[in-house]
Parts: sequence; structure tokens; C-alpha cells
Amino acid sequence: MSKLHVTTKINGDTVEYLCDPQESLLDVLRDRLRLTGAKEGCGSGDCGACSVELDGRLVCSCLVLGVEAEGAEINTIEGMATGETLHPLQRKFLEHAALQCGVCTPGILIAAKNLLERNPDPTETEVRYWLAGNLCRCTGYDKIINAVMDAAAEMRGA
Amino acid sequence: MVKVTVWGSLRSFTDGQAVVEVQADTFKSVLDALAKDYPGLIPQIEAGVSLAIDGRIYKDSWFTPVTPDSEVVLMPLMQGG
Amino acid sequence: MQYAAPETAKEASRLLAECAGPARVLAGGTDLLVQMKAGMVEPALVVDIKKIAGMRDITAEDGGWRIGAAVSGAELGENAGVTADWPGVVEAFELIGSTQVQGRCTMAGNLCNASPAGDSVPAMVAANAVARIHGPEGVRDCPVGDIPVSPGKTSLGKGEFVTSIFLPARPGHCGDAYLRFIPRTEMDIAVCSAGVSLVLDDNGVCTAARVSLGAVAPTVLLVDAAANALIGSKLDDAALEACGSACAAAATPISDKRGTVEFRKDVSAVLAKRAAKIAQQRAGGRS
Amino acid sequence: MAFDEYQKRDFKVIGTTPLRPDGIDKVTGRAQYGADYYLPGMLVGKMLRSPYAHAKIKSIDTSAARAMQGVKAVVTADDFPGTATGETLDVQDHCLARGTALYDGHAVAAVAAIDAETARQALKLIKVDYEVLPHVTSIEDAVKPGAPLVQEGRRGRKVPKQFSDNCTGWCEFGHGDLEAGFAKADKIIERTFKTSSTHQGYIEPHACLASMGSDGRADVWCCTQGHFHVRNLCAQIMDMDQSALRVTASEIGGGFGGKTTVFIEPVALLLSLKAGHPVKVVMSRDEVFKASGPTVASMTDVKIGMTKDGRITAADALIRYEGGAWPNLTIFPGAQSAFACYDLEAVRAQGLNALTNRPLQAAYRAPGAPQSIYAVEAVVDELALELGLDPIDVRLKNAAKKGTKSSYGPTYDDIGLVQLLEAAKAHPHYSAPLGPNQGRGISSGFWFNFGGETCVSLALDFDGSITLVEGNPDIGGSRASMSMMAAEELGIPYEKVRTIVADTASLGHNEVTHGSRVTFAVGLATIKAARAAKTEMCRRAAKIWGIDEDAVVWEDGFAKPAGPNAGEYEPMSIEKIAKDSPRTGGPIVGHHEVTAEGAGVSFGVHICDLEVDPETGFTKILRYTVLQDAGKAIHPQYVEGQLQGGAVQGIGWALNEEYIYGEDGRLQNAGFLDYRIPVASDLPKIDTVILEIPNPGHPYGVRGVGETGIVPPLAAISNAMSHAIGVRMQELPMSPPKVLKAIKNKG
Repeated sequence: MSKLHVTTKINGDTVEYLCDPQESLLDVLRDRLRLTGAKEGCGSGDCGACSVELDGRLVCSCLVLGVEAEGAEINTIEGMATGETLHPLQRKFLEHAALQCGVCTPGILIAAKNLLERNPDPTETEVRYWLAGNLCRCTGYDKIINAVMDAAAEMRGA
Repeated sequence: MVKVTVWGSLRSFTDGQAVVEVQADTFKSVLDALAKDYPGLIPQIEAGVSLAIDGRIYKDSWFTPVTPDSEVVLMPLMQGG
Repeated sequence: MQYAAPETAKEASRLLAECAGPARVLAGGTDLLVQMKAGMVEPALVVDIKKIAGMRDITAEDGGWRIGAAVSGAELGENAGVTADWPGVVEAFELIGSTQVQGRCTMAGNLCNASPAGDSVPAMVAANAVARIHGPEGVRDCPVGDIPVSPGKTSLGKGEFVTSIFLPARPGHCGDAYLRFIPRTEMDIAVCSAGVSLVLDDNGVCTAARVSLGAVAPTVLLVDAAANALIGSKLDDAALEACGSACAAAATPISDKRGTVEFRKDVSAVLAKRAAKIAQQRAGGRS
Repeated sequence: MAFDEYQKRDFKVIGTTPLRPDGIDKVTGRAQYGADYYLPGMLVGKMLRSPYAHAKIKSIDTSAARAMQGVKAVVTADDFPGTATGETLDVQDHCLARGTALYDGHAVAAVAAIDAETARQALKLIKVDYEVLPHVTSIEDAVKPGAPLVQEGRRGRKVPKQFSDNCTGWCEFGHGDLEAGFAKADKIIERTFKTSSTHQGYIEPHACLASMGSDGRADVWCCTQGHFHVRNLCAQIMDMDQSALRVTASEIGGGFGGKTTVFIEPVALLLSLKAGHPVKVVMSRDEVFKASGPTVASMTDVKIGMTKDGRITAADALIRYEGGAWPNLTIFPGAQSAFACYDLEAVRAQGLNALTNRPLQAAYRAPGAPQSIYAVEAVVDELALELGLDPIDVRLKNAAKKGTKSSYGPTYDDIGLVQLLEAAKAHPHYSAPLGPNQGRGISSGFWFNFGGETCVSLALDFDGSITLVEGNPDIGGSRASMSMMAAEELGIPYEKVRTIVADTASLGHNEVTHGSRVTFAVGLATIKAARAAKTEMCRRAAKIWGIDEDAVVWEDGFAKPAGPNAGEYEPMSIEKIAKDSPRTGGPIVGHHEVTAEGAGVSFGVHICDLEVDPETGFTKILRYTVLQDAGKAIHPQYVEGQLQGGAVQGIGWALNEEYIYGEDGRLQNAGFLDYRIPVASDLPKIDTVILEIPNPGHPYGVRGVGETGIVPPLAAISNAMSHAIGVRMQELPMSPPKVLKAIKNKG
């Protein structure tokens, strides 16, 4: 079966690729475009380590076909910092030691960024439920929640 | 002479004694003496053992000194997770 | 596998009808792609319906709402109108999967996946929702409860697919609610679930009710006996108790890795009672 | 060998919380994990796995797969050189079945192809003729005489007669006269407890890239807790010299003991050799659950006698573990740690290991301790309840302390259990009011920690900054801790030290990152390497000043003359010594190689409040407090992280995590949907209290803290549950169906 040509925008850059019809967006990002920031933890939408933004929506890239990205706008972890300036969330995750092994960190950062764009002043419960789809096995989530709340406060200029 | 405590399930190889006395002054000489005096222990020693000397657990460190008043306890090889 | 993204429903249903091998519709894909990855299905054709006009629209119609088959959970949750009229349906839809899944999953997909534990289906059945179906013979409407036939199987004919879900108008004091049981607080498939929709008169007496249960039978169960236990009452304890025991009696669950027969019978009764009370509060607040 | 005595000192860098050196890469997505490596000409490798729990492999026909376009190699266990023996042969068999499939998901063949889709299709063309055999997956069935036999000839030497031939290991620890002890007891309670097998749950599936040439030299990149161990295992299996194989550890996406061995690396090497190309193998989540190394399941009988005023007079336990189709040794630490928290006159812990048709168990954070301590702490809690005594007071009355003869033999040195119990009792959590359907439970916990082979090299770069090279994969931030210890010892800022984890060709052998040993042992070696560099720097300063070497000391980053006849010289900075080093003898490198000994044990005490919905059995953790002895917290945030992470894994283990097997012996929940690890919305904050009772065996007093955190939650939550619903729960996990049933049966 022949591959399909896709034109899309990733982290602000227009990108073209060929992919198999059944190939997931995650596999395209990693194996064709070498954007390995998104990780496959489960391949079934249960862990969130492959989270990206698709047209502003937080999604699991393992549950999107590569061909569905045609004409879409995708944001991955690789686009979160601006040059040498980290996003406040990235900075706060380091300051709060909100990561240990770090394999869930890209997915959680993308999810948290998406949350704060919609809700600049979330409660702890709102943060925890928003991030329920991002599994972390090392930290027990405590410092992740603290880092997101702290970043939210800074971004609000509170 | 050094008093060596062996754990429960090995006592069938030390004529039922919980504590045996051997002539030794280092980690290795304790194991060599145990093997000589109680051949039943050889399979366990070869599979790997640790020695607790005065409360510290040593894993295969042959030249650790052992004195007659040291508390020496034979222990299984340590593994972690 | 072939991928097609037709721009009209007619074209989509033609592609589906003419495909020799297994064909699947792709809206959100949060069930389909999991099944493909696990090798449970290897479609010869996937028809993406998101480019068909209207699929992503939420439009007011006859006092109710028509929700396009490609409207995601996140999008529906942000629609004030539907959330106000049908809070139970929206909360059921929003319980599906994680925030990430909510960004993609659709009610039509949840319905046509025909899982006995699909979260939106009991609430839609309680709401008496109607699915609009496009097929080779044209368009037809069908109550959502008639679409799932058995786990993984629907009553849709070859070439047919759901293009929208219609939630009817809401008369006077009416309220609906949906509850499910999962061992965690998120990310699970319902061990059992209950949807209740009811109407109260001016002095709080229940004049109409629909009670539906999920994950306790091959398809969603509409339990008339449970509804009748509420109708005519002010949902006092006795009425709620009768409604609960009617649900436990009607449920025919299995024991599996998620729950036992005994647990599902007991807890579906508890959920039905609790959902009825929430629906009552919501109905009380509406005139 | 002098002991590295702990000297009290006030620290400048130790105890602060600098940012980790691997942080930027991890928050920007640049960090490379196991599956993030690519090479020119790289093929994709995939395994064909047995659909049966136990089946003889009569024949494997790979001809159609070999003939398929795009397939470059197809291998079975027969393609291995066949030189591995003993435990290494067990590891090889676990990776690729040899004659018999021993568990659902056991790999029987593997292919390497130009892409994943071709590899998947090729697997379908391999025809395997299985002869299905009877299987056993539960501990109860496996130990019964006449149980289906998993493997021939594996019965343990000392296993008592009444147990089946599946039983490979038997041990017994303890001292004193049990009979006399139980005779003195006012109250005796005897109960049986069961725990299910659980998985470490690391979010990163196993992944590796192997590149082997026909000259017998090879490279492997993989996520692992111990790349030196991976090298040595693979070298034995592939009949190579260890030096011919270089293994590079990628960043690791969690391990918790589950990445301390090999599951796919030998097969990737074999495929690469046969195909003449690099081969990448990445496990799916389904494969991780079926074919990596989950924990042992357990069935433990505990009998404890106690006087009216709460003194334990005798304690006895029979601990049964099952951990897969090959013998494993987890029963030893399991039996040893069962009563390790207690000061007992009469104690016995008997341990039994049995084979089952399941993957070979690997360690999971304090392997063996959670299961046995859970049972003991539950009976102690019930005795306290029955006798109307406060659970902490009972534990204080029987707590192990300095001079206590431990249940596993040696006498304890300085340990912190009493201080922890007192801190827990004084903590506001312990006296906070509780509502209806709520319960509070406590539990103590223990783990050994240990040292092991360690090599560190510390180079003084010409600008005075430091490159510290170590060989232990860093999961929880140990690179930062090493830089801190080096900076502390050299008296220079933390930022001046860069710590990297080197491959197996750059350093002598390093023991795996496990046993909570890294901060202790690699820290010890780092300090010694820094001292070696200081000695050399002082020597260079002495030569420049023309005075005696012993007349120079090192203080705060400077060589200084000291002593009566040292003379007056300006202190010489590390930068100056570094800049001149090419002309004063050559580059300066301090290094240290040792089998580190003297790791101190680490105790913990947890308090848990939970609430149970009596109508559904749903359990919500309301409040959780972890108290643990760290000896010295090098980087307090990272120590907290270990305590919080361990506690949450324990919460999952107690409430919802389990391996569920069908009648056919197949795993029913091989995915994160139905293998339920805790999610963010399930949990409250996890409060932590770090106590620092210095470990005499480390210069800074460090104790390992990585593992103890997972031990107390099982009993703390089970005890809290029993108080909340008024029924003693004796099985884990306490999932809602079991809780609701217990409430209903209470009547």
C-alpha cells in the first residue's frame, strides 16, 4: 500500500512527510521527523507520555493517525521553550524537582501548558484531574502539582 | 577462634549448631574454615554468601579482618531493587 | 489499509458500502486506533468523516440540540446550551478517558463501538436521544438504544454510519444525571453505571422518568420498573429504594477482571439511587 | 581496609537543592531514552510470543518468514552460541524460549526487518507447533504436592517434604525458644495474608539498539539500571569477551528494580549479527507486562504472641513467594526483613520459593520486604487493637535499636526506628480527628541497602572545573548528588562540577543502580576520588613552593601551607594548579575503585488516613505522611521524591494493582487501563519528614533511601482500612469488590 503525503505545521514550522495510512502521528513524529520528545509509554492512550497539542487541543499522538495531521497545527515539547528561554513551566519543574526519570515530563508539560492557557488560576483539584491522563511512576505527583501551581502564579503575575 | 552464627536452614549442615567456632582472621579464611569443617555448607558458600561483621554486611570482601570478639553472622548474598 | 476523507456523507456511505473487506469509520479514533494497534481489527478501509460538512457542528433544533458525529467531548463540554439542558449527558460524555482522549473522542464513536460499558450511552438512552444515520438508502433516525446489539456489534447496515445525535427538547422541571463506578478517580472503564432522566411537576412529584444501566448486560438496559418506582413519588427513600432494587433485579452482569456479578448488581442499584437524587436537584432548579 | 568513619561537619553544598545537570534536556525533550537512538541501515526487531502459559515447542518453521521481502534475519534460541550456563542460561531462556514456552508472552522466535510493519507481517508467517502442557500461576497451587511441574530438576536441597517439586528455595532465620515465648503470651494471633504480583510500572518500555559485527565486536544502547551487568550477561550469552561488547546506558524512564537484568538485549545482538545491520527492539506495553520481571506474589502465615502490656514474646512466620518459571532469591531478603523492625527474644522466619508459569521475577524496590513486612505489621496492629494499646506505643515497646540482635542475625549499630516512631507519634497527623467511615493506619518498614563494585574518575580540567565520570545510571538525580559531594569535598561551587554516566568502555565495572546504593557507594567513591585529586594538587603546590608535601593542606578550593615550618606562601587556587598542571607533571585525575561495604540500613514509618464508601467499597486516601531516616540528605528534594514515589507505588500495590490470570494461565490485564497504577487525581499531598541519624559507614553519614518508602504503605493502608470498615482485610489489593464483600459479610 503506498504512503500518503502530508503537509502540516509543527511548532510553527511547515513540515511535509510521507506516512503509511495506519501509522500513528506519534510514530511519524519520532521515527520520521526525529522529534523524540513525545514518548510511547503504552500506545493505547492510557499513559499520556505522547501528549501533543493538535489545533489547540491536548491529545495523545498515539491515538491520532499521521495522515490526520494534514493542514493541522501541532505543538510538541520541542517547541515549548523559545530559544534559550525556558517556558515558566519548564523552569518550575526543575526548581521543584518535579521530575526524576523524566520520561513522563514532556507529556505533562504539554498538558499543563494547555491547561494554563485555558485556566490561568486552577485549583489543586483541577490540576490533578486535568493531569489524570499523564501517568508518573517516580514522583507520586506531589512536586508536579506544586510546580504547575507555582508556574500558574508566576504567569498570572500573582 | 571466631564464633560464626549460621542461619536456621543451614544448621542441618552444622550438626544442628546455630553457632560454630572456626580458626580464622579474615572474611575469606572464615569461609575456607567453614567449608573445611562443614562440607554441607559448600554449595551455599559457592552460590555466594555475605558476612555481617559487627553489624556491617560485607559481600565477598576476602581481606576484611575478623577478630575473636567480632560478631560474625553468615548471611545470604544481598540483592536489591 | 486505505484511508479516505470524503467531504460528503453520500460519498462516505458509498465508500463504506463498496468496500469488500472490513471498513471502519474514523471520527475521534480513540477506540478504533487502540483496537488496530492491539491487532483486534485490521480494516481494509478507514473513512475519516471529519471533513464532511456539519460533522463538527452543535446546532439548536426543535428546542433540543443536534450534535455532529465528530464533535469531541472537550468541544461539547464547552457548549453552554447543551450543558445547561442535558448536564447528565455531558457529564457522562466527559467521563470518557483522559483530558487527552476528551480532545478527540465522540458520542457517535462511543455509541457505535457498542461496548456495554460505554459511558455516554446510558445517559443518551435515559435522555431518549435519537441517532441520525446516513446510508446507501438515504437518511433515517433511530433511537440510540437500538444501535448497540451486542458487545462490539451494532444494528447498522453496510454503508451506514451515524452523522449526528439529537438530544430532544426539555419540558419544564427536568433533570438528568449519570454516575459510574471505577476503582480510581479517572482513566478507567465503568465497572457499572447508571443514567437517570426525569421530569417533576410544580410541586415536585415525578411525572416522567427513564433509568438506564451500563456494563450490567450485553447492551445498555432501560429499566422501566426502576422508572415506574420513581414516577408518582417525590423521590422519597422508599421510592429510591424500590428504584434501586428494580435495577439490581434487572441487571444481568458477568464477573470479569473489573468486577463480580454481586458487586455490579449491588453498586448499579446504589448509583441509580444517587443519580436519581442528582437529577431531582437539577430538575428542581429548572422551571 | 580502614572504615570510612563518619566525621561530623557543617556542610556548604550538601543539603542545598541545586538544579540537576540532566534537567534542561529532560524538560525540552532532548534527553535520549532507550527508544530514541537511530543508526544508518537500522532494522526493526520484533518477537513472536507464546499464546500459551506452558507448552512444549515441538517445531518452529521460519522458512516463509525468511523468504519474505524486507526480512533480514529470523532467529530462535538454537541460534545462540549455547555457551551460557547456570543463572545466565536461565536469563537467556527467559529472553528466548529453548524447547518449552514457560509463560504467556514468552518469546519463541524473533525477526529483524526493514520496518515495523514488515516485521509484524513476518511474525505471522512463522509456524510454531506447540504441545500445550498443564500450567500453574498461583502460589497456593504451585506449592501443593502434585501441582503441574514448571521445570524438571529444580527442587531445592532443603525444601521440606510437604511442598511440591516446584519449590526451589527454602530458608530459615531467627533465634530464641519459640515455644517458651508463646507460652508467656497473654494474647496470640495467627493469620494468613496474600499479596498479588505487581509490576514496577515504569512508564518507559524496555528498548535497545544493538550493532554487532562479524568480527565479534558489538555496541548496545539501552535503557537499564546497570549497563555493566547488561554487558557481562550479554557477553556470556553471546560467547564474547566482555571487552568486545560496549554498552551505553541511555537516560532511563524509570526502573525500580525491573531494569536490573536483560529481556531483549541478547536477542537484538543475535539479530544484528545474523542480519549484518544494527537492530532496534522496543517492547510494547503489552510485552512489558507479560515478559519483563514483575514482583513475586505471596502467601504468608504469621503468628505473634504478646503480653497484656504490649511486649512481643514470640513471633513466627512462614513466607511463600512465587516468582516465575525460574528460581529466584527474593525469598531470602523477604524472610530476613519480615521481623527486622523488632527487638525479639524468640523469632523465626521460614521462607519458600516456588516456580510458576510466569515471567522470571525481577526486583521491585526492596524486593521481598513489602510482602512479608505487610503480614507482620498487620498482626502487630490487630494485637494492639485487641489489647486496647496504641499502635505506635506497641511498636516503640518492641522497636529494634542499637544493640538489638536482628531477626536476620547481625546486631544493629546506630539505627533510627525509635526516633522515627517518636516523630510519628508527635506528628499532628497522628492526632488529627477522623470522621465516619474513616480509618488511620501506621506501619514501620525496613530495607538493607548495600555497597558493591564502584569506579569513579574525577578529572581536573585546565580551567579548574571538574569532569566527574561515574558508571551508574541516574534515575532520581544522583548525578546532581555526585556533583554536590565532589564540590563539597573540593571546596568549589556545585556548578563547577559536571557529572556524566559513562559507557562500559570508560570505567571499571560498576554494580547495578539498585539496593539504594548509588548515593552511598558512588558518593563514597566520589569523595575518595576528590581526596585523591586534592592529595595530588597539594603535592603539586608543595613542589612549586619547594616545601614538604605534608606541609600543604586543602581548604575551600585552595592549597595552603600549614604546619610549623611550612613558610609563608599565598594560597594557590584550584584554577592556578589546573592551569599549570601540564607543566607540573601532567593532567590531574583523582579516581577510586572499590567494592563498597558498610551501607547502613534505612527504616521508615508511614501514617495513612483513608475513607471508604460503605455502599460501593471505593477507597480514597485522605492524608499520607512518610517519615524516613536518610542518615544525611544530600539533596533534600530528591530524598523527598524517593519517599513520595515509594509511598504512591505502595498505595497502588495496596488498593488496585494486581496481575490477573485467567483459567488458561494467560494474563488478562497487560495494559495501563486494567493494570491500575495511581493517577494524579487519586492522591492527596504526600507529606514527608526526613530524619538524619548518620550512618557510621559513610564520610557524610549517607544511608540509601530509594527503597524503604515502598515497604510500609501495604500495611499502613491495610490497617487503616481495617479500622475504617471494622473488618481485618487479609489480601492485597483491597479493590472495591473485595472491600464491599467484606463490609457485607460483616453483617
